[in-house]
Amino acid sequence: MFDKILIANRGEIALRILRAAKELGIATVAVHSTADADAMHVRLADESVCIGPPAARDSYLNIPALIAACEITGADAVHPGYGFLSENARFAEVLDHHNIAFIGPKAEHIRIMGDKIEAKRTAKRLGIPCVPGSEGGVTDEGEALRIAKDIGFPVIIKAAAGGGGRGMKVARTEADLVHALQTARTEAKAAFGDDAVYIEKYLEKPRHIEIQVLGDGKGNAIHLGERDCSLQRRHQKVWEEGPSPALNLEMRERIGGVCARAMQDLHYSGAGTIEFLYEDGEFYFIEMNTRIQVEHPVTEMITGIDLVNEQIRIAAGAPLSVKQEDVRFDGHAIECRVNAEHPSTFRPSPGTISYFHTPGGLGVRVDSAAYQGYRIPPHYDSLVGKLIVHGRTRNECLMRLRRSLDEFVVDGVDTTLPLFRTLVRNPDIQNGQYDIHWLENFLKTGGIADVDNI
Amino acid sequence: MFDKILIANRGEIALRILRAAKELGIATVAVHSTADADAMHVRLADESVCIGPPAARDSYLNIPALIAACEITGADAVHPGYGFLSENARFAEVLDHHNIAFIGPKAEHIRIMGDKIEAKRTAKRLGIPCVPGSEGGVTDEGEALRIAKDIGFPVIIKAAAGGGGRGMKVARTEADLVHALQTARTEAKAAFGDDAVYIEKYLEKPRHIEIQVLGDGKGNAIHLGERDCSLQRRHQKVWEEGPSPALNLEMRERIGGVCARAMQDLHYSGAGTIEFLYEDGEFYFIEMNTRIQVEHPVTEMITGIDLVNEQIRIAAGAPLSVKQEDVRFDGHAIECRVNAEHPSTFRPSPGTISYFHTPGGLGVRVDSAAYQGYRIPPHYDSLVGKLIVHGRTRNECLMRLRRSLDEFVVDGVDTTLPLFRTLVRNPDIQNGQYDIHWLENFLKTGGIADVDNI
Amino acid sequence: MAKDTPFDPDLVRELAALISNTDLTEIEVEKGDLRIRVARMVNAAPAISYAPPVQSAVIAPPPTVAEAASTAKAAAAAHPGAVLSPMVGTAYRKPSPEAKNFVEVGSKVQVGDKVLLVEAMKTFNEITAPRAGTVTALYVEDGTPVEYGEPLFVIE
Amino acid sequence: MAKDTPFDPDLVRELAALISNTDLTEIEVEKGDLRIRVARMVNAAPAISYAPPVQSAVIAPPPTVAEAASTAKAAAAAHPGAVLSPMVGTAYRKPSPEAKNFVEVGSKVQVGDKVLLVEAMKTFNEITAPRAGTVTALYVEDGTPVEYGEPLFVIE
Repeated sequence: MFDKILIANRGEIALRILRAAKELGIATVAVHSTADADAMHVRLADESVCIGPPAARDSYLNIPALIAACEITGADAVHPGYGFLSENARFAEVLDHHNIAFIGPKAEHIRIMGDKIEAKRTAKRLGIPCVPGSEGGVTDEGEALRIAKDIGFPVIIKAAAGGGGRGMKVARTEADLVHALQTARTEAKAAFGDDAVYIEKYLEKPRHIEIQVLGDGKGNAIHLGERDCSLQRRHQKVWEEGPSPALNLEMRERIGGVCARAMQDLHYSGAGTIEFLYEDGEFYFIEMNTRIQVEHPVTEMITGIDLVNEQIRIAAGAPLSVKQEDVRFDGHAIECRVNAEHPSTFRPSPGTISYFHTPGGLGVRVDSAAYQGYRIPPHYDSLVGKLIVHGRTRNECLMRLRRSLDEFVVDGVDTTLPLFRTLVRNPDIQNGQYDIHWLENFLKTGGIADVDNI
Repeated sequence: MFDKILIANRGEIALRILRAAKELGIATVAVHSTADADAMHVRLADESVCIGPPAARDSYLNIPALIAACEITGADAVHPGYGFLSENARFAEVLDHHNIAFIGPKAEHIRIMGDKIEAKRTAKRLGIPCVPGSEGGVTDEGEALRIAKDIGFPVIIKAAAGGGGRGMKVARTEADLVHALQTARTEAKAAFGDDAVYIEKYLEKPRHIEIQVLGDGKGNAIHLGERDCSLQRRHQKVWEEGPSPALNLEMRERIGGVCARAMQDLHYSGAGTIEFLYEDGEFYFIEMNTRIQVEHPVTEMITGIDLVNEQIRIAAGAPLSVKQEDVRFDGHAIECRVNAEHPSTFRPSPGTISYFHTPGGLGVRVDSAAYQGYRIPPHYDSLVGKLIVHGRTRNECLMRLRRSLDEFVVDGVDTTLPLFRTLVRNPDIQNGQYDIHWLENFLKTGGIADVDNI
Repeated sequence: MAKDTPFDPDLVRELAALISNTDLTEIEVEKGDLRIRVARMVNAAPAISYAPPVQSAVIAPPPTVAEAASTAKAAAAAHPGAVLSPMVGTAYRKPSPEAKNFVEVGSKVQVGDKVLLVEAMKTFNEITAPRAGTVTALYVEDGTPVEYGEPLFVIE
Repeated sequence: MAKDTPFDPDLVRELAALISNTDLTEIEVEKGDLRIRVARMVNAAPAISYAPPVQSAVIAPPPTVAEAASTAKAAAAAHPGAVLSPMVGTAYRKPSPEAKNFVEVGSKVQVGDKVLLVEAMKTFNEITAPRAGTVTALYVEDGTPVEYGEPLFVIE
């Protein structure tokens, strides 16, 4: 096992990693920018090193500074958290070059999954379902119709040369298709000088469902079920839960099995997440994240497996602590990302937390690096903390979440707590009936306009 | 289900009950003395009623005030918590007379278990193992020897008329017995004018192990395993854990089965705890508590069952939510009772909490009614909060407890946190090798003398 | 001021007045070989004060059972002539539904005169005048709930 | 205002207004032989001050990598002549183990003179004198770790 882990991150995930390391009896080094000298994980770490000024490129993204910090503290492993250098293959290679373990997958896998085209090609090869469509550009009407029938309507027609929405048309019927194809090709020709188009399955109301995987890098890999992260605003996840209200046991086992086998084939090492769009019982690969995710506690709460602990153990060469058949899904968990933002305008609200009181009791977990008197610096993301609640059923979980949200006090800055107090009382949310457009529509139609009364 | 529950208690258990009620969608009434107007559960309740001055006999023990509070608020049920009126059979009867539900067992069962002699007689009748001994007073040497052999050495000889230690002698061998018997009888004669003595099995290094039970009052009852509460100071539990490091699965099922069957026979209703001394593989009944206990979260953490939720549902006439065969024990949990007391002198330290920061993260639960700025009144017990930690194994639990204790900050008053920081690092505790005398001996031999450096 | 004084105290006083009347914490003036700097520490006073959770809308105190006239009552509790309820229960202003009220605002009372009844568990507890005087305020209606320590009436 | 007053109070007031309406904390004006400097502490205001967890023995800041002379260094960081490390790394006082130190306490230096090297990822970064003067303090030994922003030496 490692002797000393350097935590190459900040905020709640730095504290999360520190906790996992402490529970394994491993010494910790906190690195921080000058803006984060007062951070909770800095106070709790065995050692700390200031690595640069507030700007992330000069501190948390500064590879030479991080390597130097490892060298002067004697750290033998680095946990990159999420964001920053967590999916930077070169960082993993540089660490390897310095004989420091990178707590994450092989550089090769980071690189593959970081490249959109290569990632999709790899997913297909591994048997992970992707959005069906034409292999290349289509100009012939007959071929287009054959492909569309093959895929099933509706389909979307996109300029092969294009991007940015121009030349994109949705066709819901065969009749639609002919017209849409003509329009799309004309627009594509005008815009890009090339009238070849792609035809792809069009998803109208998909959910975002992702599968958590763990691999030991030696061909053993398991899945830990799914998280439903459909509630998003501007592609930022806001509320995540597991199991998904949309999946049943059989579907979970089917897609989970596909993902686990793919990771076995890949000899994937560490924690990863395979993200899908999901509609009408089918999954469509979006991307794979080769790191721990913000919403990982949802999976921890329903499986009892400590994912960061697993990451560390795997990076140190240990086998997976559980076999697929030992993974049990118990109850339901929801995570709310509490941001220092106005709950309806989402304007960031950095500043000093003048009062901080977290909820407690059965089934309630708070992952937060904030404390009373903590000044949220304006340089980084606005995550104040994550409230994760577990219940034996989804309904128990929702009721517990409601009472926990009412106990949570963060004064001095605006937070998104009122948004969650609204969401937990919303019938669509209570019924689990939402897709990736739901939250944007809800906000657009004034769902939380009267926020000052919440 | 009830519409409105009045919480006839204060402190963390009042908040615990409030949380359970909220999660069931039931309105809450907080009652409080003038000293508790600022209590957290008072702030969070739907309604609050001041019922009297600080002295408990005039407020929390004042039955007419509580009944009046129910009547003016329209509460249809009362949860008594622990302590105060929780084991007062008359209170249960008065509530019944006023058509208000008492969330607890039948008055009859409270009364039986509140009477030491009647409780032991009932336990025996129900097949619960008691400390073996002579049925009545013994004066004859031959009979004494026969009984002692039957029980097995060592035995203790107690004056039948006595109490307070006088006339008590321990005999470890047959030879001992004759001498001990003579001395005990002489002392008993001198002290009480009666030389009859009882002979009982003597337990040298027992553990305190208690079984949690739940009954629906209609003949269905289950057990939820044990808690080991051997770490005590002046008969006050300090650290509780489950499962006990001393029991294996077979022993748990045996004693648990005995208790569950006894509660079935009794038609016991609600939550209860059957307390035992345990030594050399045998259990010896001490008493039964007919209420929720301070340490109930230990059981909640390893079974996932919300005991206060069950209490409320049972009192409303619902069946038990789980069958015995569905009860699973998962991992290990430890509870530390954080008191506002000096960690080595145990001098109470009421006052204002000037800084309060609770630990978070995976497997960490805090049940506390304290908050920053809260003034701990001098009138009641000194419990600031309970830290309950869960891990997949006892070792993971201990490591997590260690890191949580290091994150827990309570400034402004003395607390017993440093005691727990010492205990969690002690080899005997780590090995689970302790009995009911361990903590007193540890403290007597200066185990936490150097507390200011912790 | 004597010629040989190295500085002009009036000048410093003027600067002090300036610094007080603005929100500056420091003024430095230099002219020729003269240099004066005045400063003020404004955050010297507060030790540590704590914001209780009551600040937050979420954990505001709940309504008490007798919410209606609560602010008036809160003030009344501090009134030297206020009589507070010795128990929680239901207040009555008359011995039976048909009877007339014991007192009205403006009634003169002697020590020991009945003013109210407070009922708890079917026991009617007499609330009597602790001193002679005039009832100048009555805070409870017939049949309304009262908490322990709640002001019932004022005798002046 | 009298002719012989060394400064114009209206000017100070104007500067005070300026400083209030901007988010500046300091304004300094120099014209001819007149120099006026006004300053304002913006965090002076808050009535509520918070006790950071650092109060507690448990969550005290951890030792930094260069713990040894930490208190002396903390003071040094505020020294106007202090030169702070522009990066985290290992400090060296000489170009090679056999060479002699670039400077010693007492050495006179010119702008641009090498004083130290800080190594990170096998790259040796020269730390040069930003001004001419005398090296009056050196806070690092050869081969010791330094953090970003840590004082390295003082030139006076």
